[in-house]
Amino acid sequence: MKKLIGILIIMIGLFYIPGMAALAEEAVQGQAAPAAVGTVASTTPATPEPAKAVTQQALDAVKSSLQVGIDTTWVLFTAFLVFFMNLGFGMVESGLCRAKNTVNILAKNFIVFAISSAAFWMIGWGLMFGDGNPFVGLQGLFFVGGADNSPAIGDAYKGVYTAINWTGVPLWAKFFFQLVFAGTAATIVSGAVAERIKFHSFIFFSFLLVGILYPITGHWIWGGGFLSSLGMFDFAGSTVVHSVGGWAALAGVLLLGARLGKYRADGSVNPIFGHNMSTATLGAFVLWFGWFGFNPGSTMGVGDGSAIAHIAVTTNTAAAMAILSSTVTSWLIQKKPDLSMILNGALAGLVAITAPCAFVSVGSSAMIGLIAGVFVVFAVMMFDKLKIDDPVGALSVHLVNGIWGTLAVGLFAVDKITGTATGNGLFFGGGLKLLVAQAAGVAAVGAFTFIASLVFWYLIKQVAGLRVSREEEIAGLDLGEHGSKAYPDFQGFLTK
Amino acid sequence: MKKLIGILIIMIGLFYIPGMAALAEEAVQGQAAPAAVGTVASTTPATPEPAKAVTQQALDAVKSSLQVGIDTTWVLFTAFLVFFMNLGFGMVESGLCRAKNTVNILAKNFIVFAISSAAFWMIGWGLMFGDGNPFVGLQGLFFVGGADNSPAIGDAYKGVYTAINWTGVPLWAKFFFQLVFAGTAATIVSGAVAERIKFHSFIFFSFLLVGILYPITGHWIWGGGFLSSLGMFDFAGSTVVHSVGGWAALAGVLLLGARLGKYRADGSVNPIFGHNMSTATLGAFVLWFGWFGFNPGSTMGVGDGSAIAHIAVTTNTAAAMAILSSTVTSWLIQKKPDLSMILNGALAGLVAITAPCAFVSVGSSAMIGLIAGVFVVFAVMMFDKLKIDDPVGALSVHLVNGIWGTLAVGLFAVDKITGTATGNGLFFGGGLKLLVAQAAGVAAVGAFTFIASLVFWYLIKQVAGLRVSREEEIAGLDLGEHGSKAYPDFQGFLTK
Amino acid sequence: MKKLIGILIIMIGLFYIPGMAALAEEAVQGQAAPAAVGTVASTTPATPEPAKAVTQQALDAVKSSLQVGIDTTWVLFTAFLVFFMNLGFGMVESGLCRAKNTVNILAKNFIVFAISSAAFWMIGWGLMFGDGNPFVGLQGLFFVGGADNSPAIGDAYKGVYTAINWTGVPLWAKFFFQLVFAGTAATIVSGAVAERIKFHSFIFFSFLLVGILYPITGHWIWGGGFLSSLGMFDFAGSTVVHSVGGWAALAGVLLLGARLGKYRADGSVNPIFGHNMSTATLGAFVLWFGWFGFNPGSTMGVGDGSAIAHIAVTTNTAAAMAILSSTVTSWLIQKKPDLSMILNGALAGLVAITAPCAFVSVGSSAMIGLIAGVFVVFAVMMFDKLKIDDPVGALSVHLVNGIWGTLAVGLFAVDKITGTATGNGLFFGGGLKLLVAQAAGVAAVGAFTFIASLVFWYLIKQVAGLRVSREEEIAGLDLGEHGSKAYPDFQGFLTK
Amino acid sequence: MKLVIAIIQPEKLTDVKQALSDAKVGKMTVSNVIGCGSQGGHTESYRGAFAEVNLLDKVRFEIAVNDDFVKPAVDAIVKGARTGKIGDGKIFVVPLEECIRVRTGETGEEAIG
Amino acid sequence: MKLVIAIIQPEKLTDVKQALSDAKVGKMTVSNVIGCGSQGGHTESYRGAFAEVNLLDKVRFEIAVNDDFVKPAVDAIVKGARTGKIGDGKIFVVPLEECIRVRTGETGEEAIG
Amino acid sequence: MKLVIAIIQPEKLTDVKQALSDAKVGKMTVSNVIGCGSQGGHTESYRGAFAEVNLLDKVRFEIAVNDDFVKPAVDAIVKGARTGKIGDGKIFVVPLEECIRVRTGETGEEAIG
Ligand SMILES: Nc1ncnc2c1ncn2[C@@H]1O[C@H](COP(=O)(O)OP(=O)(O)O)[C@@H](O)[C@H]1O
Ligand SMILES: Nc1ncnc2c1ncn2[C@@H]1O[C@H](COP(=O)(O)OP(=O)(O)O)[C@@H](O)[C@H]1O
Ligand SMILES: Nc1ncnc2c1ncn2[C@@H]1O[C@H](COP(=O)(O)OP(=O)(O)O)[C@@H](O)[C@H]1O
Repeated sequence: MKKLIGILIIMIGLFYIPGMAALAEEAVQGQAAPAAVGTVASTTPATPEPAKAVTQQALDAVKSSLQVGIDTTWVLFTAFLVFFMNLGFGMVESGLCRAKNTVNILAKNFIVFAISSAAFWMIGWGLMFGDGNPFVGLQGLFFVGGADNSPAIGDAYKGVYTAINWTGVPLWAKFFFQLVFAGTAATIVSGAVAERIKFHSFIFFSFLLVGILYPITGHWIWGGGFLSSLGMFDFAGSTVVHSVGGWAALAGVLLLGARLGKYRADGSVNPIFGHNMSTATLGAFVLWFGWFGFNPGSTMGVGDGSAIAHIAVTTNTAAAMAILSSTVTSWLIQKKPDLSMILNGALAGLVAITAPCAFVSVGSSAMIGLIAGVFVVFAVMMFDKLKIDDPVGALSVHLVNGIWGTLAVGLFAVDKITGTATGNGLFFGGGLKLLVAQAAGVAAVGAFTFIASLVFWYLIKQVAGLRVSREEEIAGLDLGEHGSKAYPDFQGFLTK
Repeated sequence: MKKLIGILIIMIGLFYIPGMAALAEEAVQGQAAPAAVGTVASTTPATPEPAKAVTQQALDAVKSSLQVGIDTTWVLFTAFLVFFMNLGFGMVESGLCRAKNTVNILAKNFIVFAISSAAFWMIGWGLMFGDGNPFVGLQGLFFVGGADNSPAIGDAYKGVYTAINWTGVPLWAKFFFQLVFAGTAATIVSGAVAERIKFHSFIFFSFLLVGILYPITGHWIWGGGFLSSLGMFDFAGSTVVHSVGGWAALAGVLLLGARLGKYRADGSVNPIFGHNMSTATLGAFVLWFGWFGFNPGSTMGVGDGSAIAHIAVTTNTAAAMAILSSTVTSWLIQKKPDLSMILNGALAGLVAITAPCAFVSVGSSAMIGLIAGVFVVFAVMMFDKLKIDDPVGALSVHLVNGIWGTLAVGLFAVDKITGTATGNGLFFGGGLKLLVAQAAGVAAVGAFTFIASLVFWYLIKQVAGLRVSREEEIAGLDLGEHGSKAYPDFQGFLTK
Repeated sequence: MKKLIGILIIMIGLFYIPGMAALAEEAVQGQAAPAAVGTVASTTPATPEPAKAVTQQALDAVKSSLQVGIDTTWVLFTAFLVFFMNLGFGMVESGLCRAKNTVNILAKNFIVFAISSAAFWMIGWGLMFGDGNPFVGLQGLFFVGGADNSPAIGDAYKGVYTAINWTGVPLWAKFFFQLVFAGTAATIVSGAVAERIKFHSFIFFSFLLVGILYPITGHWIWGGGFLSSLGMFDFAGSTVVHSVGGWAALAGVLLLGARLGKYRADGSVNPIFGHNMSTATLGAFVLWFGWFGFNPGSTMGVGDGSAIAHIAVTTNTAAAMAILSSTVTSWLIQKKPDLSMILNGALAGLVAITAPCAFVSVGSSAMIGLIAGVFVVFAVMMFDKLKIDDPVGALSVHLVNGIWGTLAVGLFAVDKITGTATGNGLFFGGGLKLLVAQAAGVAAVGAFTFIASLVFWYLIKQVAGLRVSREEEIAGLDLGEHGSKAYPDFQGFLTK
Repeated sequence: MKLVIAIIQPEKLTDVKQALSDAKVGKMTVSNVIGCGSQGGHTESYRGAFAEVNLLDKVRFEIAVNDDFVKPAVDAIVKGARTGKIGDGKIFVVPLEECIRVRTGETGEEAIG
Repeated sequence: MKLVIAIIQPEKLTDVKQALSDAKVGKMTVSNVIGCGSQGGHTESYRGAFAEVNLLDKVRFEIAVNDDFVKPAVDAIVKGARTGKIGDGKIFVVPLEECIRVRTGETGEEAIG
Repeated sequence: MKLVIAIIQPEKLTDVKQALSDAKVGKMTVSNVIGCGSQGGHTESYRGAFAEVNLLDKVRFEIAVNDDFVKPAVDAIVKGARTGKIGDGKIFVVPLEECIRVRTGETGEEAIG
């Protein structure tokens, strides 16, 4: 019952506030209204007029209106792909855990995007993109309720979300695109703490992560905060999204401890096999697919197409190379190529190329991927040795390679390769300048997120508890937390 | 053998008619041909001419040609997403049923879109969108074979599908988009009648539903029929698609009766657990993903992007809130949060926001979703109590929340919030006018579809039988209807 | 160890060459740079100027720049869908095989796109699209490293990939779109050789197929080679992709022999049931979904939307009709409708419509699909009878229907139905001309690919071996090749 | 003491369990088996090929009882499992020499119940 | 009457069933088990960690026979299951005191077949 | 010779196996079963309806031993499986008349180990 009270408090808030929000929104919409012409009418050709010369302004108007349409299409399309990554995470994480905890992991991964949607709408977006100081947004905080006249851009923009006025799409398109990114950070945590965390404690943390922690560091880099002023570049979020999720997960794992049976009496690692490699592989494919939204979509516009095409290729190349290198590494170490390592390898390559995808050549993306695939295999074994028990490799994928990808910008960047003036990285004659800025970003975000997460996890532990009982863990969280099994028609191996 | 004869009759029809259709189509295409320039040539820049001023007409032509391209891209992209919902339905429905009926459910859900494609092409599209009277389309009935000069719109349109001339995309794009919607209605039925219906009887009904029933009520609302004249609004089909599927399913369930073992001797409900929560959850994610085609795509055009972005956010917000409220409701009632209820909650929110997504604010969408999530949990238990055995919650999701969503337009609508002049709903000072029109639509469509479905189901029962034998139901429909099992390599619990 | 050496050699190559490639690419990019404006700035409206008349050239520039954006969006979107087909293949193939070989099949299908990405980037693209002679590309061979000024088209194009200069999208978009097609050919092989091939031998062959074999025949048809000069048409690759995969698979299957236990002592076929019809069905849905990228995307541009809409409908209609006819055929032959045959039926229809989708009417597409669905059922049984053991029906789907689809162009084509001047097919008064060209293409590609594949498979057999040991095959390749099981928590039927 | 082993139709599990419980036999061990007897099999088909399956799904009970409970247990099983159709199953009675309760170390008749 | 219990290699199921049928033993109950004997195990690996697995997949037969069928049954099982390699399995013969056919209530030797 | 049958808690499998091995009993056959005894069940819930489940997951050992190994084997099982909580399980000892090694055809005491 106690845990329900917490849930209920959130729910009452949810029930209460939307009423006000509805009104608040009308104001916003009102402001934007002149631009909002009906879709129905939108393709009506103007009634034929007598042949008259067209002014440059008229042409620009046509161009920019079409451009907004194209860009919104692109932003929404790629946002949907990123949303779909929730399925990927759900399948990878549940597939790599045991059958007896499957309902629980699925439930966590299903509800987490709902939590994220609530938290980011209520407060997260405002903290991240609201005009404010270098550390946090202060205007338009609640319910995406600030003044805004998107899709106007540049000087024409008059609103409180200036940091994201570089993309000429409507406000809700911006919000939705950023929301699906915020949601990703939370799903990362889910996997690392799996098979032992209480359901409601995970929910509480997710709300805090997406509502508060993620937007704050996000503001530093994408919201016009101090790291962007410092010249740090993170194109699609190796740090903003992946490392943040990784640090938050690490804090949780440290407080939770390893799963029962993960270590033998002699301290050696007892492998706890994933229960469903079909769904795990499915999930990895879905994530790879979704990443074509994550990275190319982060342009938030189509432009002349060259940037998005370039990014699609760097993204894919890094993933492919990381698969090859993780396969070989695992083959050499384990004597046989381990599918779970290959899947992690793909994700490692994708995380690593997330920051640099728009700033490096295709050749460099291959290098970045190759290295990521090696890193992830060794990282998995290292965390195991350190008794940091991460059932699905979330830390090795998102934290380790989030850092690697962010630093890789400082090594491989080529100025303006798709238009952004990053300056060159170390390997292309740009010296250490960029690399240092990248490292500063890694350190600042890491320190803040890890410490703040530790505090939040600790508070939740005191209030609601973190870990299920020994009996529940043995019987499986599905029965304990949800009262039903994932595969009741099948005979399990009862010792699993 | 007997059932094969029925199938064969359909098939012979299929083999015979396409020949004629091929010709019929040439005519149509012929008419549209002048506009149909080759893709290959489509991006050729005009050969440089001496600098000459451009007329407004020339600009309009460029604009409208590009606009048609953008809009067609959008319509096809979203239609593909809606098509993909077939996977979602297949996985949710099979996952929530027993292992021994999995092949059967999968086969039903796989073939049903093929049946829909045939039925809607042959006759459904014409009945729905052909010019006719307020109750049914009468022109261009067969094989999408009427005169048409899409993408011309407004007064420029000269053809027999006037009701859908508001969108400036080619005829086949319109057809394909509407087809994937029609297909959805049929898949809804599949889940409710699962685990006991004969395979061929389901096929027959699906053909009738998509070929005849769905298009008739669809005509009333989207085909320029009497309900649209009445001022009823159903943006993406809470009623047109979801309630219709729900009513048709209800009629079938009533004639079929409950599954063996669903009720204990004392009348209490014996839970029949779903066999695969991984695939069920996968399915729910896919449906959520597909709904971003369903709702935003129903603009059938991109416009200035603001409407589609708004709809994406209302759609997602309703889903998220319904997840939260169904989780809490199920937690309170069952003591533990039930994943199957959470999944149903998401779908309930999505169904509920389908009608109002373009007509309400984001705040209102949150309210609509929150309520939908509560409704669905109580509805599941209510139907169970009434001995209306719906294995997957299709009635609670699509019928109950299809009605709720349609009525919600009458409560929460804000005039022209994305451009459509709906007038305001009850809660926004618009009085009862809109609500009454919505209720009239709910009642008219419900009465017609339920009664006509009863008649069709009854006829099928007389001719081909509805329910498999007791022995087959115990052994599973997989062996009985298809001769093979879904998971032959696994040891099942034999009592399931 | 020995096999690792082979892998390592490839890997060292991979590590070494990207460094050079990075530089090589800069050159390419440099050349294209003037066109590559930053995405960020791309939607900035020009600063207001005094009203001045606009020249035709300015209008053309606006139009073509927007068009490139739209087209690139379309090409990437559809390419992502085609990429996603990798998931579909992985699920269909693993689902139709036994549980004990699941990890192996998943690993093959996961790694194969990585291999393809490497091979097609390193050499395949150049062989296929580089300017050269009618048999093979000779310029810009390595790492997509040739001169290129895409998206310029027609006479404006100055580069070494002339054969694909008809589409006005950036080079990397062209490359990525073609890459996902190349990858498809390799996944086809995976299914046919499943449950007995050594993991590393499959990897070697995939590299050779995508790096060398596929591009050569691809050059003949899509790279400006002798078959295109002959007037052969293969819109989206019934031959280029599917037959090629099929021929390569056939060669492998012949060298491998049938799986243990596939034939009874009396020579009759012992059915080896697929272990997971849920994932197999999921895979078929994903492939159907992905085909909406495969076929409509092969326009590589949006044009006025009419071609892509038409192709979407022909594609879907063929799939739907093939499902219906394969269902009926299997129902008549096996007495009960076999889900695995229905799934194969859908894929057969899709493969068959791949070549003709843009050249035939919707009515004709229905005929093509109906016939494909019958063909596939008989083909499965025929190959079984011939002791050509293809666990998943890859030959029946891709080879048989790849041929059928290619020939169908010669029967059903209607000149310029979506803009391409194919001339009419036999049934539409065009005589035998087109049909003969199509048959020539089928024969030439088939002969080359089959023989070259036999040679490659044979060499691999000599060097690395093809088939796992009897013991490993009985215990399952999951343990033998990968050291872990796909579903360790479930009790299998040990005799499977 | 005897060990009563019974093979029954899967759908009769609940009925047999109820009948045993009515006969005051409340402890038992159950497992899934496949069995072949006079009951005919069925044909499965896949991709145009057919297989005769005559190892059918059954449920196996294993019940240790004191001698005076053998008859009640057997009768209860028969009561719960009989439909009169082929395939109803078999009951086997095997001598049981010793029984030990792990928790307490009790042995013999005490340990059984 | 005896209860013959046999543990064999899974891939020999069909052969043993055939051999039994040739010996006119047509009724049996089969289940999946895992077993450990002189046969060595194998190593499984996952994410860089290793596990020794020595409970290997086996199939278990349970066959009630009249006394004169014990030897034919045992011989048939040996015939069907023997490969000569370690892991071929074991056969156990346990006394069977009673056998009841659920369908008819027949007991003893009548009920067995 | 005896056939020792033991029903234990699943999570004790490894411990029991270790204890048996310490007692020099290295051959055994194991299977998954569900069992019902004095241990209470639990409630499962689904879509607003509830079910009492009292057939709980257990693991079953089947070990053929020579007479002098009966006590060591039983003691080892008790040692490995006992937690002192309800549900620890039972051990049954059944007479074993014959044992045959399939591979060699050896019988009796030789064949057991
Ligand atoms: N002699 C036997 N030994 C082992 N199991 C048997 C024996 N006879 C029957 N069974 C088991 O009982 C089940 C039912 O037997 P069956 O002969 O079909 O029924 P009935 O006795 O009603 O004719 C079989 O499937 C098998 O599992
Ligand atoms: N004493 C025993 N008790 C129970 N099961 C046994 C015994 N001995 C062997 N088995 C079963 O027989 C299987 C094969 O035994 P194993 O010793 O490997 O073969 P072999 O007798 O040919 O050396 C084992 O895996 C186990 O399941
Ligand atoms: N008389 C019996 N016959 C068959 N199996 C039994 C018997 N008694 C106990 N078992 C098995 O042993 C398991 C544990 O028994 P239980 O009575 O719960 O433990 P305890 O003996 O510690 O009270 C049961 O679940 C059941 O599988």
